[in-house]
Amino acid sequence: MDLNETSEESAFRAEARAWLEANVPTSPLPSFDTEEGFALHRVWEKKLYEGRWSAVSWPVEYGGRGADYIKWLIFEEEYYRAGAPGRVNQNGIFLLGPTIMEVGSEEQKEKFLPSMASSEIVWGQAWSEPNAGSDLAGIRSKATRDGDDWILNGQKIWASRAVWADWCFGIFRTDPTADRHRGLTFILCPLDLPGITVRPIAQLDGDTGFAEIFFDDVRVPVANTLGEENKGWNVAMATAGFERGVSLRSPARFSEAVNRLIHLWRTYADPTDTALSDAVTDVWMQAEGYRLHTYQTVTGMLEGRPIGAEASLNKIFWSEMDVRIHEIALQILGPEAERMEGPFERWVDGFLFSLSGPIYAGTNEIQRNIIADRVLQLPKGM
Amino acid sequence: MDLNETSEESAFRAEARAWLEANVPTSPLPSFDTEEGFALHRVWEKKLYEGRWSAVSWPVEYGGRGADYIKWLIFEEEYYRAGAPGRVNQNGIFLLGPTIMEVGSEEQKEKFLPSMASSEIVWGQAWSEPNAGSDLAGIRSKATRDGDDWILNGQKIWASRAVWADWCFGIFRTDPTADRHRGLTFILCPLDLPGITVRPIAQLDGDTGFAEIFFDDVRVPVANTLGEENKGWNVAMATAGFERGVSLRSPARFSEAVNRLIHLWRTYADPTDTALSDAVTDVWMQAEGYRLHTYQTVTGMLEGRPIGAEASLNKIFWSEMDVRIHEIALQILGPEAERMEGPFERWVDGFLFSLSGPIYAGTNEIQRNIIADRVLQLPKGM
Amino acid sequence: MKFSFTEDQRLFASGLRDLLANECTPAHVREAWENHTGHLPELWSRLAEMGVLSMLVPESTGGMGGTLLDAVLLFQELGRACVPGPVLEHMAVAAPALANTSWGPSLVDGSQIATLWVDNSPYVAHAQVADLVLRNDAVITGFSSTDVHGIDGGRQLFTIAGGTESTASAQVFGLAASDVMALASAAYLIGASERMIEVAAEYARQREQFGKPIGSFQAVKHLMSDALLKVEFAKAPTYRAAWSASTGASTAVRDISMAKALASEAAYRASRSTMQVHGGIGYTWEADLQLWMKKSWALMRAYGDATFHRRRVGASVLSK
Amino acid sequence: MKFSFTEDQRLFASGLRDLLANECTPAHVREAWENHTGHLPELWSRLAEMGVLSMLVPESTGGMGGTLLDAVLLFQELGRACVPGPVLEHMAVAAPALANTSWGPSLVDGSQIATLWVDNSPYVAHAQVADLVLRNDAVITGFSSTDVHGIDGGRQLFTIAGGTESTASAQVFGLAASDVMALASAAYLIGASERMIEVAAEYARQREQFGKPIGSFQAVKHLMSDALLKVEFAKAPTYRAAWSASTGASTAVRDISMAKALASEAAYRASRSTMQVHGGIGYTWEADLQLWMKKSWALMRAYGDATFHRRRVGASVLSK
Repeated sequence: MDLNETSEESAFRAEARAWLEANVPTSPLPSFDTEEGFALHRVWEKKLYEGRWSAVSWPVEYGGRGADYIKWLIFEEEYYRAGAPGRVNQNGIFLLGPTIMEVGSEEQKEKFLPSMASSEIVWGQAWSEPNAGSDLAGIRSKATRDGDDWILNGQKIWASRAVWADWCFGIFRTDPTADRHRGLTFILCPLDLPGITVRPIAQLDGDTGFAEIFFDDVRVPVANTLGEENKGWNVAMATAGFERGVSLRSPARFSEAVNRLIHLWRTYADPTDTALSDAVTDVWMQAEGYRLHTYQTVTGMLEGRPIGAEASLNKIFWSEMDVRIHEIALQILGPEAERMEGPFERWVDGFLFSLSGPIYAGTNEIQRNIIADRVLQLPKGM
Repeated sequence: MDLNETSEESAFRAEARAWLEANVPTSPLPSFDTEEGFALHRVWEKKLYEGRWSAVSWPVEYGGRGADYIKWLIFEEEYYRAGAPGRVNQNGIFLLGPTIMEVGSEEQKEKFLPSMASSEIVWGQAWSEPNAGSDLAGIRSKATRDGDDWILNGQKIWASRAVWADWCFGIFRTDPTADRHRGLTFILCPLDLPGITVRPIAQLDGDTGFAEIFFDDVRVPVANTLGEENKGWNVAMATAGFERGVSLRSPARFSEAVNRLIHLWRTYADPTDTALSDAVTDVWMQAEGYRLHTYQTVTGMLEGRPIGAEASLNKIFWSEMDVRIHEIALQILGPEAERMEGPFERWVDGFLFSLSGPIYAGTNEIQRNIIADRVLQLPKGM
Repeated sequence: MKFSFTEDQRLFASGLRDLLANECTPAHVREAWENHTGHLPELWSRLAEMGVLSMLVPESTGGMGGTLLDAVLLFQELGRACVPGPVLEHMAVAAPALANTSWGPSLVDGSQIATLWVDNSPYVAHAQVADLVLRNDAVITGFSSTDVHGIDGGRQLFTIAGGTESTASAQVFGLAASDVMALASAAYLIGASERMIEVAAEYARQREQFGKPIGSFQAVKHLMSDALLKVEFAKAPTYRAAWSASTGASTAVRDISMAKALASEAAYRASRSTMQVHGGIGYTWEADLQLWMKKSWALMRAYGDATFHRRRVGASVLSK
Repeated sequence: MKFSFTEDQRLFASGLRDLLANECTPAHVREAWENHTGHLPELWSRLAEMGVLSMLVPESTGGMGGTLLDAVLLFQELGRACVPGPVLEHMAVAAPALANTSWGPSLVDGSQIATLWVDNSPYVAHAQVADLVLRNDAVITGFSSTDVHGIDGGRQLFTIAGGTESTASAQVFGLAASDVMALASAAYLIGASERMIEVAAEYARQREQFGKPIGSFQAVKHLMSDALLKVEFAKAPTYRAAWSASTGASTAVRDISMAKALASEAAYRASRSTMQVHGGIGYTWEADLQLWMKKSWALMRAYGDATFHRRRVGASVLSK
């Protein structure tokens, strides 16, 4: 164990910090769930790409730096420290990209990865369906083979970024006779094809970060299949594992939020109120614990130990921590916590956003089942 | 609504207070889960009986005062206020007694109630079995008819007070062909009969408040059946409803514990530590809320509204409150919380005892299911 | 000692529930949100006609002459229906406090609308639709208001400026306006919580995953049972607070604080649990659940949050 | 940056686990409880032979020359097995602190037993079996001890009186004895928590109710998953604290406090959840679970409870 940075790591951190200080927009961009904000975030992603910072852990040939996970964590720390914009192409760069590298063909890598790294193509996610939320195996949208094409029909929901994105990825039922997890195929699909209708879903805060996507005889080449036909579940689960494991919420996000909370506490709270200072200390410890746990996981990955159900532990931990951080902030804010707009709007908006954490990417209830079944080896009971 | 006492209620309170002040032992009795303590508690019960305070809510003819539930609550408040001994015959007076009054024959009432009120007969409970804990329907102990007798065979566990008690009551399978809740019969049985072996179970604190009871061809008259043959489940559930509803844990118990906690806090805690004072205030509000909720329930019962799943709400509420009260006390006690004996032993012992609350009389998990199914009308899902 | 409501009290509440079931559906509440007034004039008239707005105004000045104990079940019904606009402020404080002034008659018949500015907040809820704002010591009229975008569309939030002030008192039944509002909000939050739980239970009965209604899963059952538990154990304290306030009990302020602390926490828990039961749908603008959730998040902080009220209870019961 | 243990560190820990699996079964622990010494002389000799007792003693004075980072997995293994007696006090503080004194050799080979009196507690754990008691500033020998009936039979509790004092320092690696013990206890509590969860999981796989193993019910699954979660997220902070302590990092005391706060709360949660999973059996003297539960309830308070340590972390991270 050596928790000091190597000189190489320190140099990497310094380089990232310098670049970010020089390039991060001085005032926050509008939400990427608006048309204007989406476009500005794409511009920012392009700038990141030009600096080779958009996908630091990717191989150099696809636009990355071949940084290991430790460096990825360092980059994330610097990124949040700099207050840089949200990552509009997160679905692509952190979720789909690694999956393509794992199971994609050489052609697919060539075609999709560089345009993803540069955010020329921004990706939306299309997994859930109205009757397949927590139970993804209940997928009904189907892809029917017609020569060299798939004909897609059905409906997806909770498709993040899909309102303004260029392409989406999702799983479709290709073998209607196979049950549940079998007979699904992972397919990539442009969002501007005939037969596609995207209906934005307004969230709690009124923004449209999600959409429904309706597929009505949408034709895409079979070459857009990722991984094996009828093995889409395994491909999706590989992605979901990575999503829930490390990259979905990097520790830096919460460390940064807790730092802002401590600043809020110092500015507005009664320092002698131990109930409140204990609460702030608790979330500081949680964010720090999450950071340390992630470094431990990532070292394990580098040493060849696969991440397993840790993904589920992480998901529960960060999502509940995120809610708690914002609850405390709102308590400190008092009457200001009732305003959607104003000087503290980021906290109120962050609170609303945090509430989606325990629900999406597999509800925390599902994650607890997974931990019980896989880690604790309790008997299945659904 | 009138939360002031009537003059009759005030007079009743004054009478109880005066009697208790004159009669409550000046130093605490030894635990009633020891032979000596059991005997001394029986003496105390006899004294209560002589003062007509052992079963205030029972009809006068059986040794009570015909007090309504409000008066019962008032009596309990005075009882705990006076620091009077634990009720060694609680299983009889609060659980079995009301059941006998509801479903027993006249002969049974004559035979069992006065001797119960006077604690000439102290009752143990014999419901659970090794394979029927939360799932009472899994009862395997059986009663086989032989002329005018039942022959009892099998094993009971978690029989409270059974180590020193005179009689016990329990349910036995009388129709082996009937499934689960059917074919059970409620039977009363002396504990000194041939074929009965009582094996004390040492609890966490080393005391033996529970026992296993082994029945080996034990012969009891069929006249000892309470309620209808093969309807023992309904009889037991009536008892369980009352137990969980109001009488198992009267509000006064917790109000008194919280008062002691506040005293502890005033004596030993840092009054500026809001985390701690908030915690103490919280349990004060809980005890007060439980008291008010009980007055509301009891008024409802007096006005003819039956108690239903409120029993389950109460059970969860008081058991979690009890744990919390003791957690806070132990936190205040610091190093003293590690001593089983000493000036603060009541708190440490009370902590251990509180941990049984969420488990016994139906685990809180089972109670949550009951609330979900009966109050919230959610679909069954076991 | 008797802890129950009279037949009359229950009947009035159930009459109000019937009215609101028709006149204040979620669609109506959304209408109030979407027209950016946070107010339903039609419903306001019905509430005036029924005597809800004047429940606490003495009969001698044209009101119903009710006590806070008579009103507490009404506050709860208003919460069940998520009634938008300054109804609590108007009925619980402004109308009775100003009954003997020249504003009295128009507040009793609802032809003028009052709101309050008695909290420590820099903001005034409902100012835009209000003809007058009652402060602890004054009535303000003719002010201008600026929308500061409150989270609850049924409780729009403003800063106000200008206007004319006239001396007045916001005391009701010898209680400070903020205490009366804490009691009214507590009861309203209980009604809102009950409704969130009902809505989520209904959803859990219908929604299937893994081939079963999600309400059949223990995780969902227990989430909802725990939410219900907190609401059920906030009720009796709230009714007791109403009784204490009605009878001038010396513990009235403590009892109100206990009610507001418990109801605020129960409502927050209910909002979290019912949203979790809803899953993704609960996170959308379309789901009606948001109406009650956002109301809860606003009212749990208004007129003193749980911490403020818990500390007041603590100051009362721990000292000596 | 590298957050993992070396092969050697892991091998030593797994060797200790193997030893304890045979020499410190629950039956052994009960033996120590029931003979009222809270100590297992046989096991003590094995731990001395293996080098556990002298792990932190410099090689120059006959020890293994390990760091707290080398020892942290051993503390955890000791907790898994619920090892009774003053092993933490002896190995983590007394042996290294007194290595250069005349007591050194007998502490290294375990022929004399040391315990500590460095807490704010009026009580001294393990005093009866100890040849010497190390205070912050002195070694006490020849004292008499009075049993005050500690809750944990493997950590018997005494007051001591009389005896002879000689000046000594209880510092280890520049850290106060209570801080070293906080770290050791944190790791021990993590091991104990892991074991409680394993024992309860095993029980939940076997025990049937309603015709199914209780581990198949979501309520049980979630209770246990939440307990595991707290333990898992206390581990990395505890290992980090050991690293900070070993490298003399300026944050060492803060990091130790964070570890002790998190491990204490994780152990308490684990004790509550696993007892609930056990049902009535968990409330008995017969169930082995009580060995770890009572150890947890004792150690979670010893050497600073969660509140004490949280406040120390707070003082460090909130100030400025």
